[in-house]
Amino acid sequence: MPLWIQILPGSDEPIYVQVTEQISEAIARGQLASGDKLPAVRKLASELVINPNTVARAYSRLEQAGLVTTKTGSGTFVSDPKMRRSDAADINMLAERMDTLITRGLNLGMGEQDLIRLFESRLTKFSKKSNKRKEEK
Amino acid sequence: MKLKIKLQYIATPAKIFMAVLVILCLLSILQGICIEIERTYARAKRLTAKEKPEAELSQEERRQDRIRSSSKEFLADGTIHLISRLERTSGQRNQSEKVQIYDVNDKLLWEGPRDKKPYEYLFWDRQFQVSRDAFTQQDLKRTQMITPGFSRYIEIPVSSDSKIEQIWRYHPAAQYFKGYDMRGETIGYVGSNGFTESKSEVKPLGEFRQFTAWCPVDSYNPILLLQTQKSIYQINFEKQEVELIFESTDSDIRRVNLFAWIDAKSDDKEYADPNKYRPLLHCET
Amino acid sequence: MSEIVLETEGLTKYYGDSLAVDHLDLEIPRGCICGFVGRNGAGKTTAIKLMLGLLEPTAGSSRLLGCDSSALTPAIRQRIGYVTEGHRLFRWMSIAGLEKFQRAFFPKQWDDKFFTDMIEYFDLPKKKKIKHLSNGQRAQVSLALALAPNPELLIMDDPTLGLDAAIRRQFLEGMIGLIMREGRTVLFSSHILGDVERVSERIVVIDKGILRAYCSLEQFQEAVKKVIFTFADSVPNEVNIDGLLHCKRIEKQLELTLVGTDDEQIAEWAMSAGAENHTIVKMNLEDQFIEFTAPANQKRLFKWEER
Amino acid sequence: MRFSSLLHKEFRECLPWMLLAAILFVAVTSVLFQTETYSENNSYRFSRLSPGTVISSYKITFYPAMSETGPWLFFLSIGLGLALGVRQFWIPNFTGTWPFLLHRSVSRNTILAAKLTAASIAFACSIVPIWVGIYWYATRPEVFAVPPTFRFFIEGWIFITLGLVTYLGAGLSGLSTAKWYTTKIFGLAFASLIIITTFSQRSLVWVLTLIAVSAAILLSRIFDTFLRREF
Repeated sequence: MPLWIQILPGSDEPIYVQVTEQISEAIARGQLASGDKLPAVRKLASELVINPNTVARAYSRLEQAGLVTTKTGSGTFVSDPKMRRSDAADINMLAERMDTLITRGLNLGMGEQDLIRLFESRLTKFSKKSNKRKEEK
Repeated sequence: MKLKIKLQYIATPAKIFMAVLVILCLLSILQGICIEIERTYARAKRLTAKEKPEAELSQEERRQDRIRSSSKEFLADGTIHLISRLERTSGQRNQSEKVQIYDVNDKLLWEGPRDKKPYEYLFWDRQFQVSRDAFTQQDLKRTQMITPGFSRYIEIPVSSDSKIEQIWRYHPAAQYFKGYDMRGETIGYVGSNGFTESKSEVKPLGEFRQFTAWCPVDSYNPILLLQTQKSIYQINFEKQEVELIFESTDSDIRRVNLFAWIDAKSDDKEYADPNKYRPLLHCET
Repeated sequence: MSEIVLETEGLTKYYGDSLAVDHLDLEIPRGCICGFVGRNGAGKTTAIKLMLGLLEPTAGSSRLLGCDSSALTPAIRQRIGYVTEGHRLFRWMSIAGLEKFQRAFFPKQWDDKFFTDMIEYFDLPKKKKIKHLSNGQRAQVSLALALAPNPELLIMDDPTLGLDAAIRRQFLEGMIGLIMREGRTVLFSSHILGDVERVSERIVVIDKGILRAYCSLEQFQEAVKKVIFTFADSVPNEVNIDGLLHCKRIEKQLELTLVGTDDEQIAEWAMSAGAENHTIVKMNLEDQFIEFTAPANQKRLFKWEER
Repeated sequence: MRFSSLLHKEFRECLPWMLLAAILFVAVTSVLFQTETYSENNSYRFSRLSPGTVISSYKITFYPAMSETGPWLFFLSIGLGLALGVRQFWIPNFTGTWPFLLHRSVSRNTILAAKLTAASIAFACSIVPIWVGIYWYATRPEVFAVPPTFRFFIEGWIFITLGLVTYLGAGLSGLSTAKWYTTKIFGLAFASLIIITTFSQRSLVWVLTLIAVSAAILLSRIFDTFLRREF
């Protein structure tokens, strides 16, 4: 089972955010390649024991972010990365998020090099998995 | 929902009725308790009051008291005598107790035991009291009351020397007697037309007023004197005889007094012989 | 906006002098799971009993599937499932007996296979008597009985109270399973906010008989938030901001719990109050609920109409 | 279908009490039959009159044969009535099964009617046939010297109907949500009032009318309370 989503009720994040983030992470990690079909809303809902509307909301968020596309009648698919639009605002937000991480790292007493190394090692994790899946295919 | 609305027209009065009835009942119980407490209290008070020594009476007061408590009797010519008891004994009037007889001018005429008095007084009707042993309409009603052990029946057993052989049961609604032997078989009916074998022939005795039953001295079997609205029957179950001994043609019988020989036999053995003695019947219409 | 299946209008219930439900106004559309939350004694059970016509409202009215609650016809009742508080079933009946009893009242809709499968899935022997079942098993039977007739509207009164996580999950699965069918609606009251968060789309918050919030879960989660303001010198004595629930002063910091106040308003207020900076802290549903229904925060109603 | 399902449920709840009453009644009456019919010629009940006496009324008035069953019939019937009333209208308050029962696809009338029918059946299947049997046995020839009359039979029926009145009274008390010292006792108090009134009455017609009227009053109250009652 390629998709493994864990729901944590009682966390600060609403459930649809949890679903959205976990799916986007899976896409980023390459667990879901472009063209892969996401589980149907109802199926995922009953698997996760959450409201189908929550799943639908998460899917629409993903669609808004351009990560998935819905083809009427056949389902929701992971979209081609090239097709994903990346507007300035999104990139700006990403930068802001990075800022907080860098702040933390610096507070922990890490140097610039340490941070870059850490970033690279994390990044390889994503690309390796992505490559692996591609090879398998 | 319609039922709910319709129902309230019955249920609301029913509720009020129930509430009123229950509250009244509770009140009456409460009242009964209060009265009983009051009575007990009053009795206790009376008892303590009685303990007080009786006040000494003056001569005149004692005389007045005697006149007041004496019985007033009439001679045949209308003269009134006042008879007062010498000793104040409680209870029934004793024939041998000492009495004083005065005239209206308070002059002592005679003194001695009551049964030896030299005067013959007029008898009064009130002495013909209804026999205590008579079975009246009231008694009959009482037997028909519903109790946890059911209502009762009037059943007159007829027995030989050793054991009961027949039972005659009075049926108040049908106004006749029905006889059974000891195996539960019907042996006949008793109505105004005497003993009959079948139910269709029996005629009702009439509306029950009272009866008196007695066993002659040599028999276990009762003779029944039954008074209805207009007639008096004498029924002998052993001999299976019904005798109409009196019938009032126009007015209802108001009162019947029987002087059964039980009253006499204590005094005189001679009366106890049923051949010589017949009960005295006093009948008022 | 879809059809309204459950509607209450100024629903009020007094028990003698004490107010149990105060002017409850609800409109639950078809096809959603609605979580009904409130603290103990908030009036959830009373409200549910009023909706089902088991209690007579002091004022106001409620309608289920378009039929007045106080006059629910047998035909309407047949379309409504009800799981009673504490799963009180006839103790002397066996599961099979109870099945037979319940089935008689839903002659057309009763899903025999569903019930049998469910009882088998729960591993309950059908011949066992209710009085010999544990709390959880009784709840499972109760759930199966309520779901097997495939009700259009399922009302459950605190169905997961005192049950373990596994059985609670079964209840949630049951609800999800039901809601997947076309046009089914669920209203369930619960103390466990995790469950509510998981399955419900809408949330009704009731406190001391008063409706405090009725909106989608997401809106509620977004609306209740905590903001920490830091001041240079001293914290202002008076806090005057819309939707204030709770206010806490810690030295130079001011911690406000707000509801329905948007970020711009917060920023404006921070400016006007002279705060150095402010951080918006996310809260989980449980904290939000606790803050929201804290005794000090008796505010009338926060309701967000669906736009 | 729905009614019979309700009826089945109610009847099953009444069954233990019904059986208990029936078994007790059978046991008691069989013992009584043994002792009552033991005497050789059935004359034990009649005191032989002695010669030379005037017969006073107490010497010739008798309770009918099998009169010892009377108190048993009465108390069993009252007991059964109480038990059924409590079972049907009080116990659900404690076990909390009212909401489950009431959320049926039938009207409340039907639910109540099922309860009342079940109780009537419980009476009709336990005490009534035994009573009919006793009467049938007692009126058979050669069992008792003087077989009981039809009145005796009707009086037994009065005791049975008093049991039903008690059932209704207990039911009404059980349904009432009032406090004990207010109107809650009225159902039971009214029933006991009727029982007290019945005894020491003479006319069977009057007593039966009284019972019928009081039963109708209680019935209307029960229906009214049940339809309005909040559960």
